Amino acid sequence: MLECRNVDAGYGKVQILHGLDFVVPTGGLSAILGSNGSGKSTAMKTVAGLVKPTSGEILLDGHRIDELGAHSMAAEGLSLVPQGKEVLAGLSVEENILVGAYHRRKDRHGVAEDLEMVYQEFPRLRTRRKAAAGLLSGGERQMLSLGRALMARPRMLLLDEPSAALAPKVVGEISDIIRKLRGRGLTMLLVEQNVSMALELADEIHILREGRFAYSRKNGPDVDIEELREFYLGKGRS
Amino acid sequence: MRTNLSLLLLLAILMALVPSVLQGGYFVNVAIVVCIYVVLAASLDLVMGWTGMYSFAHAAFLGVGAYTAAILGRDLGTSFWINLPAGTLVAGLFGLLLGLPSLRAQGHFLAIMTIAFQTVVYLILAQWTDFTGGQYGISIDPIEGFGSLSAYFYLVLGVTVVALIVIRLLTGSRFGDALRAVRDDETLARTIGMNTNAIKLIAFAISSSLAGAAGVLSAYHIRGVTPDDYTVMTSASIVTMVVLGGRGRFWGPILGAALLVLLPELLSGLADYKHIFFGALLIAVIIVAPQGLAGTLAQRRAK
Amino acid sequence: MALLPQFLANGVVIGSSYVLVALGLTLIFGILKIVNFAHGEFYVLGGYLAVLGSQLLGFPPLPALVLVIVCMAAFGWGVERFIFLPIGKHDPTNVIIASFGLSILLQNVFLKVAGPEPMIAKSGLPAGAIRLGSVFLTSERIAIVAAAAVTVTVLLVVLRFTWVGLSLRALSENATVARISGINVRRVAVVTFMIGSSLAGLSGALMSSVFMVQPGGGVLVVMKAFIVVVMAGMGSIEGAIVAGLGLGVVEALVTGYLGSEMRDIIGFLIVIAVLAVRPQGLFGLKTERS
Amino acid sequence: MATLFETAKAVALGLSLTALSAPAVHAEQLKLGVLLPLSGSASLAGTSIREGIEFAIKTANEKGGAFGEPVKVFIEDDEGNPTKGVTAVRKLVEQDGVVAISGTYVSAVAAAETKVAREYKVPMVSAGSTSSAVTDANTAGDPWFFRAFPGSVAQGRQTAEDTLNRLKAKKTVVLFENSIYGKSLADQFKKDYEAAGGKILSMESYNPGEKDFYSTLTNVRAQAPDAVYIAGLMDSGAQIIKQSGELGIKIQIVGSGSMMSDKLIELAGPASEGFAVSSMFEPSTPNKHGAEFAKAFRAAYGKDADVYSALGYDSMSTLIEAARRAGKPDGAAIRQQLMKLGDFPLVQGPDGTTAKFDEKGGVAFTIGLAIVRNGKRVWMPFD
Repeated sequence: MLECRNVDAGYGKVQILHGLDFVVPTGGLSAILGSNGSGKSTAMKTVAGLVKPTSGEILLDGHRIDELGAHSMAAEGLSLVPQGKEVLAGLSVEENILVGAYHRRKDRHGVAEDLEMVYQEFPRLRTRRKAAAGLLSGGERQMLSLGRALMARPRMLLLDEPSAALAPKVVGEISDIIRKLRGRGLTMLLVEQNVSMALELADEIHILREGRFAYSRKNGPDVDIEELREFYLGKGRS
Repeated sequence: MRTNLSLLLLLAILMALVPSVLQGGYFVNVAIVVCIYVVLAASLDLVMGWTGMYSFAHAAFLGVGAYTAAILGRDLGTSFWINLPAGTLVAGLFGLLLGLPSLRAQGHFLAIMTIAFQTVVYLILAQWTDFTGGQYGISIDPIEGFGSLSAYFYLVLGVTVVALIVIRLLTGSRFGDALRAVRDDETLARTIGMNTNAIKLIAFAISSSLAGAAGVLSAYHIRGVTPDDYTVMTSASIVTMVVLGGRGRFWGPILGAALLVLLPELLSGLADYKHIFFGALLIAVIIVAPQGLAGTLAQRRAK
Repeated sequence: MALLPQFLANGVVIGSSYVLVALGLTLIFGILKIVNFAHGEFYVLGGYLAVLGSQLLGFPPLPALVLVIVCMAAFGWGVERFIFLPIGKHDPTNVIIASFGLSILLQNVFLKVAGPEPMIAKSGLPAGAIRLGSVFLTSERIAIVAAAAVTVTVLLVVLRFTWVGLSLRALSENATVARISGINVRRVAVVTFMIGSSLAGLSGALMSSVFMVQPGGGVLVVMKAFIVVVMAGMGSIEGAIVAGLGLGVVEALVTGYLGSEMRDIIGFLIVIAVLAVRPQGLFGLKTERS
Repeated sequence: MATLFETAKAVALGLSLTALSAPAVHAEQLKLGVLLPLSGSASLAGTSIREGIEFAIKTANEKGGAFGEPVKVFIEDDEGNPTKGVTAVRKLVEQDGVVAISGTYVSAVAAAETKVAREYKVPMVSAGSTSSAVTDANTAGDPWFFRAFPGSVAQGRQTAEDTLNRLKAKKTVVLFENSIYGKSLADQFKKDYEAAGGKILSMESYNPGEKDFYSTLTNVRAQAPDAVYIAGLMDSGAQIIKQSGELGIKIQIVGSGSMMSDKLIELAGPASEGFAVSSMFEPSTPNKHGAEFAKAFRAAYGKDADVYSALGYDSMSTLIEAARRAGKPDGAAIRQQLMKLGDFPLVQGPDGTTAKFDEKGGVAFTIGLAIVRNGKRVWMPFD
């Protein structure tokens, strides 16, 4: 479904990503692991259209999306779920959810239906729908971001460190939700620092180091966790 | 750093030749105004460029310095040599006063507070007639021994060079590092144990005291003070000089001040259209050289 | 105390004019983070367009206002496209300096084209004093209060209950979230600027029949509008209403009871005091910054 | 935008001036400087004064200029700012080689400029600055700054007497612009009005550019004076008159010298009825020389001359006349002749007014009273 072909990207003159190359098949869940500064959040921004690749191509279902710009991605069926702190703090919870449906605002009926669906999925958001999003807890904000992304009726979700700065119990809840959404056929790309979460959810695991994939392998019982940790920490061979 | 200072001295020597090479008071007069604005812009840059705080109140300190000199001269009959340090000191104290809100407000909010401060100072100068002379202002006698324009120019040039050396030494020292630390990440600066409040206050105090010195110089230049020289428009022009020249760089504000004083003189041939042209030029330079002229030049050289 | 009702009425009228002028400024300020120093000249341009429409072309009041709004929207588009877009996000002070340049440019273009003498627009409203008890007003002054109320209501409804409003507010909160939600930030910026300059022009047009239009008339206006916007909290419409009316009433009372010398001093001292206590403004949300 | 046309005309006039003075660079050519605020808030006055000055040059050059050459003029915009003004004086004298200056309008700026001009031995003739403080700073018998019309002392005194005696107002409220111009007139008015037995109920200042006077006027109404005296510029004056009408204040309003114009009547509307100004010039002046000027000005510019154009005209013509009499382009010589110009007629003042400068550089003549009647300016003759 999503294909990155030899993508370079960076900010200004600083190149961060070097020849990123991977595929996420329809219905699949790929994880990109990496420590701070490895370039994983740049990778996510590049796929989401927030950063323009300097070379290479990004394709969704076979056609190029790397020149569209971030605001067109929702209409393409690609929704980014940013880290929990990225909410519209001064707007109400409901407005935060609704804004996700911006590109299909003419479909009044469908939007109302989806809003109800999100509230059923996340009952806690319903109870706080009038509150300013800035007042929510970290877990609630993460759910809010997920809810907003779902309002776009995406075919694919880009999850940017959903476990960041959350308590272990909340991380478990988020994992459950991700699993459930996957069950409905959503394709996903997950960027994480949390290795065990990635191992638990992903079909395929990539480890990013200094802007290059140092490790790419199918996830399964035969993955050597020790080896993986070594790559993650930068000791392994590439 | 050494090249900067030797370049400065070279420039000062070149400037010192102005009266003898370019015969006539007009050029000397323009050179004096350039010097005064160089001190103003360079001192504002301590706060704006180095510490990252907006201030639209620099002309208020210019005024405080000028009025201190004028009032002391009128009431106590003190000479320039007492009035210059006094004006510097009093302006510095006012700077501490304005520094206080900067401990809380930031960005646009600080900018508005400084505009408010500037306006209050202006209104006091204009309306406290018994003390400031109100709209009539106060007249000032020439300095003994510096009655001629070129003699006064050498005095102004001397003060300017001293002020610039002070600024250069400060920004090149550990204090300069502290200013930059506050600008780049105040929270971080605080976590590593810097007293950011004290740093900001000192920056404001030094910056405004230098503006006060410039005020004394300008008062003796015009031979008097009237409130309309110290409005928010003057402040905005000084900010423009700093931004146009390039913030946080030694040569930036100097370049900006020289350019903005000289430009209207060069443009006077355009007569009625000079302000329209000036406004358009300002916009164009900001678009073409967003980091200021000095910043853009440095970048070109780095390429 | 017998004069109090008149002072209050004066304060409400002037305060409403502050609110009107501040609306456009606070939108552009709050959503695009652009400090438009030339807002006062936009206001003056609106006044001149009203004179053009009502005097020279002989339009009735409403078509003249439509002319002002259309022209100002187009003007705002041009300014955004050719000045603020090229400057981009480099630095807020650059934006201030550029708009300062624009302000000088416009003032002197006005001086050149329209001349230094003041002009006055025809409102088409009945002239002469209206007496309400001990309070004297004119229909034009009452129209300012009404226009401010209508404009504020329309603006609040648009912002709260429409998709355009949601997109504007989303952008003012977080550009990244707005973009990934499918909002075209470029288009919103243009729309915001067009609305903001129309509002400036509209207030200038309305005020041009009560006060006069002069090339330098925008300087004091923009100062007052900035005070209102900052006291209110960036982008807060509700705050602008409170701060604008509050400033107008305080000024009227100070002028009435202490004399007009004290008015501006006290106005600015209040600004300093408010910001010293609440640096984010009266209605500004103190949100965390990452 | 009628002014577009006027601007075009002024430009055309300016061009013809330049064309006339094309055969430039001659040692004996008379070069004069003009300093005026042509941008900024004082440009309203500056632009009008410039028209009078340019008309004086045109008239002089049509009559052969000076020393057999057309008079050449250099105009600098001092923006109403002392720092700019001081630089501009040096530029005029050194770069352009002017030997005398007509300027400037803002009194504080004129004071700063004349200090410098004097060092160059360049005399200045006020182009509208009213404050007597500037001429008072002259050494008696040795003036370098001249004013071809009565300063704030005489203007304030005349207005005080007229308000009390001719307009029969015993109690007056004073509103003045917070500038040297407004304050010097207001202070003088108070002094003479009280000395003559009138009562000042209150003095209140306003900032230049102020637009809303409702609260101030509400207080004025409560004090129930016989008259309000406004010392300020035309734009604020028009606002005050208009708003007084809206507040139902029906009392005599008296303005300062520069306020009377058709524009004011247009801006203030019906409320301007009865508005009075102690004026030094009106197009309907009984001064024969002045009436000729008014007629010629109207023919050239297509509009009536006002106080500003009249004083600009007088300022420049006295300078040119003094230079002609001096016989050479020399500042000190021109100044000597200025001091002996007692027979040279002025367009301002009553018939027979001449440029008889006193030892402080001022001129004294009786100031008349102009009143708005039926929407027209009516001239109450000098008495």
